[in-house]
Amino acid sequence: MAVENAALKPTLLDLYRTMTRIRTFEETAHKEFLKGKMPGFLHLYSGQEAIAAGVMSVLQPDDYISSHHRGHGHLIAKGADTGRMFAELFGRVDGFCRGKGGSMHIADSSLNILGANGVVGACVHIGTGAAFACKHKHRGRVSVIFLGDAATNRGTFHEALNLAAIWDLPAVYVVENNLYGVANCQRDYMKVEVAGRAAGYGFPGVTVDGNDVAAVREAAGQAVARARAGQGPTLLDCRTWRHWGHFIGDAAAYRDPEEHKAWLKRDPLILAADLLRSEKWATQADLDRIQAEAEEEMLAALDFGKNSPLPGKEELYTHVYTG
Amino acid sequence: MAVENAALKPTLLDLYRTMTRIRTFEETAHKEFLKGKMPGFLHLYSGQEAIAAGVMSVLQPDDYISSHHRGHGHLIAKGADTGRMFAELFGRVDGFCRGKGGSMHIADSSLNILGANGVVGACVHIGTGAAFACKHKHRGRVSVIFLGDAATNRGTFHEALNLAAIWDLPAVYVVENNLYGVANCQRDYMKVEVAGRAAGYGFPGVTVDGNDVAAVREAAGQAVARARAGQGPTLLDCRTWRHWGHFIGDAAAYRDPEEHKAWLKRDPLILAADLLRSEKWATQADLDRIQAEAEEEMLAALDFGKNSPLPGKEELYTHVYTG
Amino acid sequence: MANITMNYAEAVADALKLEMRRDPDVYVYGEDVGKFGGSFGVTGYGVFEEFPDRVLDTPISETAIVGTAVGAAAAGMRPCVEILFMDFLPIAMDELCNQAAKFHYMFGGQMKCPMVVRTALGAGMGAAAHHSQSLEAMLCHIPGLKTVIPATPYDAKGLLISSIRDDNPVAFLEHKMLYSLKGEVPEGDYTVPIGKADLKREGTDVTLVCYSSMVHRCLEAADGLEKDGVHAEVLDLRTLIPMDKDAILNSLAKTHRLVIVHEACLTGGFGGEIAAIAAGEGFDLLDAPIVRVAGPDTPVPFSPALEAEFLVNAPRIIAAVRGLLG
Amino acid sequence: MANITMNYAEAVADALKLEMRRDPDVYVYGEDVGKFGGSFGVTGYGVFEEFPDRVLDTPISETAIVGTAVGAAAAGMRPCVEILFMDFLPIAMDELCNQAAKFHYMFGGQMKCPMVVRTALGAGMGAAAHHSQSLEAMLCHIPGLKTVIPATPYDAKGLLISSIRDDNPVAFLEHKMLYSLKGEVPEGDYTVPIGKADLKREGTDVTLVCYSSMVHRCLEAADGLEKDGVHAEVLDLRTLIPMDKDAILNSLAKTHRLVIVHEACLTGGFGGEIAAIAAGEGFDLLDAPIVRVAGPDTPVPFSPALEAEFLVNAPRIIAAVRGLLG
Ligand SMILES: Cc1ncc(C[n+]2csc(CCOP(=O)(O)OP(=O)(O)O)c2C)c(N)n1
Ligand SMILES: Cc1ncc(C[n+]2csc(CCOP(=O)(O)OP(=O)(O)O)c2C)c(N)n1
Ligand SMILES: [Mg+2]
Ligand SMILES: [Mg+2]
Repeated sequence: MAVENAALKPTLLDLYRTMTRIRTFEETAHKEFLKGKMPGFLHLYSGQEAIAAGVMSVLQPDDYISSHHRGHGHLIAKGADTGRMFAELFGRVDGFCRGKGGSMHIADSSLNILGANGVVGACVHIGTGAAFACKHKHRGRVSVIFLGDAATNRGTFHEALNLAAIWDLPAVYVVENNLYGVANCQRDYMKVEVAGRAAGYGFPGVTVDGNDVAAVREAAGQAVARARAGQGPTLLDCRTWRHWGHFIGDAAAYRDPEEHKAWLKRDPLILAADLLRSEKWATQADLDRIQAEAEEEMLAALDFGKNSPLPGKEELYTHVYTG
Repeated sequence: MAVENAALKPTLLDLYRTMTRIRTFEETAHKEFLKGKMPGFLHLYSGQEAIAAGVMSVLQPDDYISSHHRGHGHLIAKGADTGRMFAELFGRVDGFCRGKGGSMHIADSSLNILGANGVVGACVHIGTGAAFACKHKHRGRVSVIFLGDAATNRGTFHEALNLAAIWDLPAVYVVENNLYGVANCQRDYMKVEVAGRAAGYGFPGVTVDGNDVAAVREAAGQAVARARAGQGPTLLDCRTWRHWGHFIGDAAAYRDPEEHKAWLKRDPLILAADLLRSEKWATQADLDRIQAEAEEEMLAALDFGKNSPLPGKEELYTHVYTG
Repeated sequence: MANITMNYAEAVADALKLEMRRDPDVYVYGEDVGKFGGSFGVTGYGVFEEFPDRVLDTPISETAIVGTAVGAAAAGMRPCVEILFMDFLPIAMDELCNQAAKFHYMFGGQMKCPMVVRTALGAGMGAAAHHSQSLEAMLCHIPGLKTVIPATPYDAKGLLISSIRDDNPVAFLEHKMLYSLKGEVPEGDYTVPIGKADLKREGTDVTLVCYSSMVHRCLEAADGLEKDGVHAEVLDLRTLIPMDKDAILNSLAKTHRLVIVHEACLTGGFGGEIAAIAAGEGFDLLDAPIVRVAGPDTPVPFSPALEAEFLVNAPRIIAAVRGLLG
Repeated sequence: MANITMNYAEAVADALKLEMRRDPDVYVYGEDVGKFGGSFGVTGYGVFEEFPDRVLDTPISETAIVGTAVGAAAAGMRPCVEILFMDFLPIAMDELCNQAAKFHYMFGGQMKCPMVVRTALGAGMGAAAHHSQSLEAMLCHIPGLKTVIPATPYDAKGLLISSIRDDNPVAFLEHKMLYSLKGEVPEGDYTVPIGKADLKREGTDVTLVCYSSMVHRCLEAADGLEKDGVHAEVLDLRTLIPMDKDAILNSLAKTHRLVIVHEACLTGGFGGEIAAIAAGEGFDLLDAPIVRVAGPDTPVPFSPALEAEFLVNAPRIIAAVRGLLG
């Protein structure tokens, strides 16, 4: 992990804290899910934390993000309240979506998060539309779109990136390239590298070590700066690995155990912790405290979420239309 | 126009004949349309003849083609009867589709033509599906997909080309790049050259002078050979120009008159005729005879088409389902 | 407010211009809507001319047109986008039905999608299977979406202004054979409320429930029936979702006979919904079977001979009413 | 032929295997249908194992899955493709409705599209707005397409065999909550005809017309009603297009009362079509208003508390019947 920037020191500790909070949130959710307490599907973000943390660290609060089915990390990194997140995962009324959305539709619009989404590839249009709004209404803001590697095979990807290119929209496409789309490896579903796809639209595609939070921050910083300067979109191909199966319940038997082990050694939290310690920017005690704080936060958050009331039946009928 | 191949001599005359027949068909249709005798919309192929003629000259009769809204040339080049074509354009019962399809859905399935299509970009999937059939059922056959430059912005293009790539399908994508999609120039709707888009899928994209029938034949021959050999798809970006507006009735005021004039000088028929004469492969009298024969054919074809009966009312209800 | 005679396309354009003047967040985009003026000429009535920076041409990317409108709307704009032919709306069905229509609900009221998708439906131009469909029924099954379908220049302008101001996604369906229809339209600002049917003609013997171009066919039929002494009431729904159920039931309370008319194919058409309301809540009002006069269950054929047979016309409506009255 | 007890997913797999053995042109493709065995496990019941070269994984490319099936079918194959969740079928709506459904017609009978699109519909898994819809009504408005929707393992197998052999495109709709439902299924080859409803229970007082998972809710309701001395007839349509109109009218001739039950949202649902037929051709058979028991006009909510309220259950059906019988 090459760190050019001494200014990274305080930032890296913050990023480590964000990543730890995401990881702890996911582990807490995982346990609850396995206890049978959570309805629906959970797609855990564990392993990909450096991407959410690194990208969000270069955004302003009013920048937009759009997310996908594996979206918990994005919310936490952008500052969403974890208690309300748990409430949403449990389908409770204090959830961001009053329990109507669940994990796959989690969103905090007060932070300009345009939502997780159950349709793979839908976020690409949504975030590109937000970039359109940034260009024409909210000058200076940018729109960051998170998507999976497999989502780049959808037609929406093609149409949105082309439109963003010709309109020079302030959009950054962050592909969280965990090499798999459910059970199929990237090489089974595309013959090129994800970064190479940007060439078809005429803007830069950059390959990034997605487990190196500093590298993500660096690449995202450049892409966001380009977008803010009106120079148009960038595609970031962030290589990473999900620690678990596609969703809880999938044992991920289709992956090579050796490859899995190798990736676990490159756990973004381990890499960041190593650097923090080796640069003496943090002691193990500092890191332990961050971990402990995160655990404490998530316990309280879980408690809040679990104990939030279920929505009343009348909630079924509200919010179909506005007003 | 560089001609390496002396064997081109007889072929070029054939290609010239095909192109002349297409041009004459379109001119005949144009006149009839302006007389108010033809219903619906007509998208004339005039100016693009070298593409249909060149590509089809390297196909076997049982190879598949899929076409689009500007599809008359493809039918003629693959050998469809022009009388039945006119009948279709007039909505008559002897038309290939019994008058139910018209210009935008013209097809002769006995020649493995999977039809013109009213939905831009639909042919890309249809032809890719035919390539799937070639791979798994009709070994040795190939599937050629004709599409416009603007159609490459549709999501279907992306999904189909990716699938063809990973499955190594015997598909050849022939983009008839007339630089416009209705009223917008290519540079307004994409920042790259069409040929460059193949890179996003991992197979070759080749730029071709689409008004040079020998060049088209050469490039198509290589692409088809690749496909037949099981080496996967190729994208041909054939630069050309439509002589008329998008459809009859569009004055094409959005195009630069100077550019238009320059392209008219590069009329594919003129280029081929020049070569035939300069190489002394044909005399002007030969060419005149070809023209006269084509005119005679089209007059008879028009006559047949016009005088074919309208379908009976009961035809409205047939062919919704098979059997 | 003075009235001006203008055609349906101009009325649509008039609404666009008024709303774009009033609200800087309204943007128009779609294929060839810019300098070319739109394939049906709508934005050519001065919309692009007045707002060259807010009327934008797009590539042939229907999913992007509708999908980015969702994002732009959620981020505070009010896009009014165009899909040339309604036949191509299925391409963007995910964006319209899974995203736009569900945004407000699935995020628990946090977000809204004030956007309009204008599109042209209907047969009659010899444009065949891919340029002639009436697919409104597909949209009417999607909660969260409103479906507006005006039959006159007056309604087109007033309803489009309402649609643009609405905080929900609206599918605004223009019949391509109506674009040249002229009518009296008030100058300047006025709205026609979404969700209110309009009694285009009063009658006592039978209710013809209809919308879009069929309103005119029903009015012709009502004229014809009048000669036989049959007084047909013509109820133009104007918006399908929300549907003005009360207007239907009130009319049935008068006439006790229902004929539903739409150009779309019979089976699975919106006529079924109207029939179900009448045969449910309105059952006791009915003195006779409900009749649907609709397009046949076929794709739209090219040949003018067949297309004419496909289209519902006044004689068919008259025949259906006569059959009903016995 | 001996019967075997198997679940609905196995029955689907059984049909796939039998047809793939019989006909080398049958190929299966979709997302993760290969080694992974399909997200609902269908191809995992030995289909991939037996035909590893004919059960193919695709990228996330719904338009390509359906669109290439059209081309492959037109070129002589018999693809049976899978779209994981019915909610994603709108992505491929152009390919299914404008291409597959219209190929035979718009080319004047020259081509045919023998293809099946299998997909999973319905709520009940806490999967929220994008993984729970019942969108069958959208398909039933498209002439040229057949829509098949089995409720039992027996019907699933027999109908899928018929669907694969059919020369027309068929949308084959499997309810995700039925996959684990067990039933008796004959070993080997048999067909259930497309277009024939099945009287799942005879009765005299009211007809419950239903399909898919609602068949089971109606049977439960019929059991409950029986205790009150009400004999409900349960008619499982099994295929929506073509619809077995005669079966509905025959039943109404017996019971004179109609309750239509579907899980899909009420408005614009297929219930409207059934109601229109009953209130049209069957008007004189009816002694009471037609009642629809259906999902509310809302997206499917995530929270189990709300999803339970969304879903039609036996008590709601019973209450509707009681209301009707007065
Ligand atoms: C349009 C669509 N098709 C299929 C699915 C089912 N599905 C959910 S996630 C997923 C794989 C996504 O892979 P990728 O984009 O790489 O994201 P990852 O899960 O690896 O984070 C699939 C196929 C879906 N939700 N939406
Ligand atoms: C999906 C779809 N969108 C829009 C249209 C309307 N339309 C017909 S042809 C055309 C332009 C096509 O341009 P291109 O693909 O370059 O082919 P060309 O007409 O130049 O031959 C458009 C926009 C359509 N038929 N289908
Ligand atoms: Mg992935
Ligand atoms: Mg073009």
